Amino acid sequence: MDYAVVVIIEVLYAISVLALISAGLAVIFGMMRVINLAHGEFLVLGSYAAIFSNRYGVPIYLAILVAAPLAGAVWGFIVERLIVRWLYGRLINTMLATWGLSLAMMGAFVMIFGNTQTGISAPIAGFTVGAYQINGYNLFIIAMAIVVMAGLYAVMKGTRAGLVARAAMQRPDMAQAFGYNTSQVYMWTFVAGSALAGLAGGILTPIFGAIPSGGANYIAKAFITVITGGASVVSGTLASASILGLVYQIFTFLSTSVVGEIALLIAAVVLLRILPTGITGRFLRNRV
Amino acid sequence: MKTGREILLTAIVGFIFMFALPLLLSHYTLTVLTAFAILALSLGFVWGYGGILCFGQAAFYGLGGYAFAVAAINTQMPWLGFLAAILIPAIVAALLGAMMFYGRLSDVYMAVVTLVFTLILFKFMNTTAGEAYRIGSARLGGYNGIPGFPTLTKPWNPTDYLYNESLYYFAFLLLIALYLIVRLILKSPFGRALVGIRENELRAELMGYDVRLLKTVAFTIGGAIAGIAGCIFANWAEIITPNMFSLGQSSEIIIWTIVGGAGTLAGPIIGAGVLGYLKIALGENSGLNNFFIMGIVLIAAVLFLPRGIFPTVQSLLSRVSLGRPRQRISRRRRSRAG
Amino acid sequence: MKLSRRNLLKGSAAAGALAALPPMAIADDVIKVGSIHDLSGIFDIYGKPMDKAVGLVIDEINAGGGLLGMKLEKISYDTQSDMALYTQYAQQLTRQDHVNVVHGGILSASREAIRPTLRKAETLYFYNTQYEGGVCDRNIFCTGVTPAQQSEVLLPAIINKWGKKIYSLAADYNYGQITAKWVQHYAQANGGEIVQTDFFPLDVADFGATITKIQEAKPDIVMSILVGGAHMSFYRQWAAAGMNAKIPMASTTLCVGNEHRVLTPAEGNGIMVAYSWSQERDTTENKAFLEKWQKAFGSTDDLHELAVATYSGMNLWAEGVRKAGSVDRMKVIEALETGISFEGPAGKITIDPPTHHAINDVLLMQVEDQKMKVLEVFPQRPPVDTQAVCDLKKNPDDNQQYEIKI
Amino acid sequence: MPGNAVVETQGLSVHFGGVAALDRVSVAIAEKELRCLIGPNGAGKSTFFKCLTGQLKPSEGTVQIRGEDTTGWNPHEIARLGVGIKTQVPSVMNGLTARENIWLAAKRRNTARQADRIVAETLDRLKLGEFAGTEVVRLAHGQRQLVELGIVLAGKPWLILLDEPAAGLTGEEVQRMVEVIREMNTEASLIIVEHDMHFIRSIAKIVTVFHQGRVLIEAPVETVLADQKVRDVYLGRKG
Repeated sequence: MDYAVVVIIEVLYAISVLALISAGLAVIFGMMRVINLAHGEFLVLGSYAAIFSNRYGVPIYLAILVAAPLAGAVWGFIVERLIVRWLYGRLINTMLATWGLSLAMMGAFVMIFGNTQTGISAPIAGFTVGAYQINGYNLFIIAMAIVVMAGLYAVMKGTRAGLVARAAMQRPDMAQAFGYNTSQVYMWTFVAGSALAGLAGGILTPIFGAIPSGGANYIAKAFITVITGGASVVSGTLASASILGLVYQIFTFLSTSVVGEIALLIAAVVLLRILPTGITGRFLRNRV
Repeated sequence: MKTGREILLTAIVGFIFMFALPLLLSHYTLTVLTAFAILALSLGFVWGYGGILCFGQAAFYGLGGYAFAVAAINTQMPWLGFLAAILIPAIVAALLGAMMFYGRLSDVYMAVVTLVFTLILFKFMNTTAGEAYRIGSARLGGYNGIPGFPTLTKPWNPTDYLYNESLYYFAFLLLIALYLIVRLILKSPFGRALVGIRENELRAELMGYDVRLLKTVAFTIGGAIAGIAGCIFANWAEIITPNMFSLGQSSEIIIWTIVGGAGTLAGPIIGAGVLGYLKIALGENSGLNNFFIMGIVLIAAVLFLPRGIFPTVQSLLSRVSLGRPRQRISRRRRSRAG
Repeated sequence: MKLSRRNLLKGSAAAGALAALPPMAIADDVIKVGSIHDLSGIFDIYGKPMDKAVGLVIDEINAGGGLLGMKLEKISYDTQSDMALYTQYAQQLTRQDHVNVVHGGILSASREAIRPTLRKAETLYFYNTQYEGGVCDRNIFCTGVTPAQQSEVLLPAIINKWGKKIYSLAADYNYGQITAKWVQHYAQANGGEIVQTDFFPLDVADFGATITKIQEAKPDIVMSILVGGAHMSFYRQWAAAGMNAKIPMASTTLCVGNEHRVLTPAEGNGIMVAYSWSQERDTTENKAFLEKWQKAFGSTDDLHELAVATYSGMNLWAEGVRKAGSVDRMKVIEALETGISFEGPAGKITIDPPTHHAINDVLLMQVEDQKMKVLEVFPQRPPVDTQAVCDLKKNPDDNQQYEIKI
Repeated sequence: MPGNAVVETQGLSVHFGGVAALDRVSVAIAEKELRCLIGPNGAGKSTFFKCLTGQLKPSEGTVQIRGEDTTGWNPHEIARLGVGIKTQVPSVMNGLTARENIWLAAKRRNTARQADRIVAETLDRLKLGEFAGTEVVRLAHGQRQLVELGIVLAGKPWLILLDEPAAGLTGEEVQRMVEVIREMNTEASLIIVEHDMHFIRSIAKIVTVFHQGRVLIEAPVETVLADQKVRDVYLGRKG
């Protein structure tokens, strides 16, 4: 029984991690049809921001929840202005340019921080479920995933900014006619997605630490989750994160984490073969 | 007749390069650059002419290397390994291609599937350190890869290994041959139909071309060529590791191709040679990080030279020389793909 | 001729890479030492101090008038953590630079990539890294500590201290696989039991499920043979779950890349390890060495086991050259095969003639406040693992890496 | 009539989500007939067209072409029966020259030498000779329409499906198009989807009018144009 509880928590945790690392990418892809292949490095950037602001005296929760997304947002702004905005509407070219950005950022991390793993300790103590110890921070991650997803839903559905963004993405001409500057909308959407990436990086720091090459692991999973989910930001990400996270964690428990990861990848390919436009391309259409 | 002349001309230019390059660089360095060039040629064909952006060309490259090593160890006949290095990647490419093209996956989804496929191979190969992972008498070796397999020999003398100079000339002759084969393919009705598909898939279908089949065939050819590159690399390095399947390797192939110029055949080859050499040269003095430089190169190429170096230089030259503009199928799709 | 060719080469390299020209070598009145390490990429925390150690010994020897009256020159290449570049640069070192000896290689894969090349080119090779053992080749000397040397010391200590049931976590590659076997061997020899061994590829960073599985197995001890940056997450996640207070841990790999400095005291304290060197070992040689390093590079924070092994390896080679009175490869090998020793920061280190491996002091240590506190010194431990399979006196032409059957 | 039909549909329906874009349409077209499909936007005529070409798979019902059940076939399989298709937005291979475009179409069923001859004929027939070596992307809209027509002709089809061939053409170009279509009709059956009433008046014989996914009326062109229902749904909205 205790074991079942522990496994359920671990499954929820795996789903939450997938949802968190994918959220920023999903916003940018779902709204703008841009795939940011440097997304993984944006997360690592968030991690470094959290670690170093914490080292210089910022309280840990502020470092994770404020400094990290801020770093993501500022960097996202710079990247959008310098690179991405020249490439809108050219999906493949943006992918290539951001892939270059990913390599460059990774190289820059190495030059600045060196090739070591740095990290911060989890601010929450472990707790006991029956005979088992559980990482208390896992629950924080689950909670944050819920907050981020609910927040995204609320912003997209309930606020004017969300409405304008959705309108501008679907009918740029229309939004322009109503007096909204679509270039601005695109920019802020990209910044928002980048901030989410930074936030995810910050939140995950106590678990994974920060390492220059860490982005590759994030982007592969985020990319796969988002594409499998399809174009709907919240429901797509949630649906695919749930399926893939479940598959991953079940196989990890049954065998090893490698089998888990390979099972996740195979599940994604099978899903794409059945549903070539992602889960929300077929079901849950017209959802946010 | 015109084709005949072009073949002759290409071969002559190829031979000039083959004999001129060793004056600049060691045979040893040139061999690996030639392997890279063949690899770039494969993506140049698949992407530049077939319009298939494969993020996982490294998968076939790695499969070629592993197929060679495993077959060579088991049979002790390296030339059977060479054959395996062509066939196995081709078969795998055919299966993967059929799955994608008959499933009608669009651009992005294809990118995901090829990327995931490479990742699976990479992750799997990295877990094969245990003794249980062996094919015949060949241990897969996991992260450390497979060292010490028999390498190619001169066919007329099985104890005389192709090594250093002889390996270089063999590799370069292969490059010339493969370049010519791809040229001929592109001149054939199949090749023209392929370019037609790249330009407008629907139109090609409405003309009666079986787009799914043609793309699968093109993808298979690309896989076979990448496999040959992997085999040359294995013979050069005398060790193969799962790194051949890595994301870094995949990205390098794309960078070579885009910087050199997708939509040409010479462009990717030149891109691979120049950037491959840059990487080796950078190791001789560690100042800037290599990834950093490659990344900047890629961003700059996408932003400022979307057609690649080779086509840009080519059009500049033809403008300057007042010659008749070469009849070249320009690659416009890339800039508006999406 | 050779000179102009080399000039041209370097010139074009420089043009391509905007590099400065390296100092020109003038043939024959210098001894050239090749250094081939990962100075960038994911293994650079290991490679950079190793390369520095090569340079430090060269400076010391040159300051003392050189070797056999000749100056030493260092020719260094950065392999960028890319195995293919090892073969490339090994070729350059032998064919183009004509070095007299090569020190370097970190991962076993990198060593296996260059070992055949150097053997074919008849260039002496020193591999100064802790590794899984078993290499048997007269052209190579391995000065690093091997798993049997560590396990032989570590396992009895932890079994006596903490209990019999051990859960092993190992990096999923050659080193991890073989070390796991040695751990099992010495666990059984000392009355212990391995309840489970899990292998993790080097990029795995999520150990949540594993931590649950470990609790399920209820071991007395967790044995970590984890390697590299991603695996560092394990120690953090272990501590975050509060497990470090419940089940003690030992490791054959933690600290090699100074990981104990990256972990907080709370995360690292109490972990038992065994190596041939510690910053905290209190000997005059060690103190003098630390001072020299401090003076040369400004900080000893980056120093680690492998850099010290490289320092010892360079000195052993220099001893061999002095004894042989020549840099000729066979003469130096024969001189080293007399069982040369070097007294240095890691205590006494002696070449074991039949295996070309090192007889090392092994230190039993415990991580304490980001330091490696020495509990006990086990002097002059022979490389028993390699000794079991390799005898170059009997088979001087042997040339392979044995997988040691236990 | 079904006996000599080249195209016959039975109860053809297409649903998008809950909406029926095409609702149980049964139409038959005879050998050498020139049939026009008209109707306001969203009437279902383009959906119907795409079911014939294989671009859409019908939810229900069947399509037969010369007695062969082609329901659910892929476009290239339908094209291979000898069906020439021109889509609504000019679908040409932009990066290739006009000659290359037409050559690819001709080569599908012929040897290279025959293909070269067919290309020459087609270029001549459409008076495209002077643009033959130009990349299609550089041609004017009307010329691109002609290139696409050339692609269709080069396949020597016995059934031709045209989706809005006159869209965006100048008066003079429309006239040329009408001539070409009449000429084509001597060898092949034609199905034409069109908006342009003048164009329809000048070529049509029998017209099928679509409205809300169904066939409203099917009659000779004069009857249709005089029909009050048609005026209501079509002309009323069109204005």
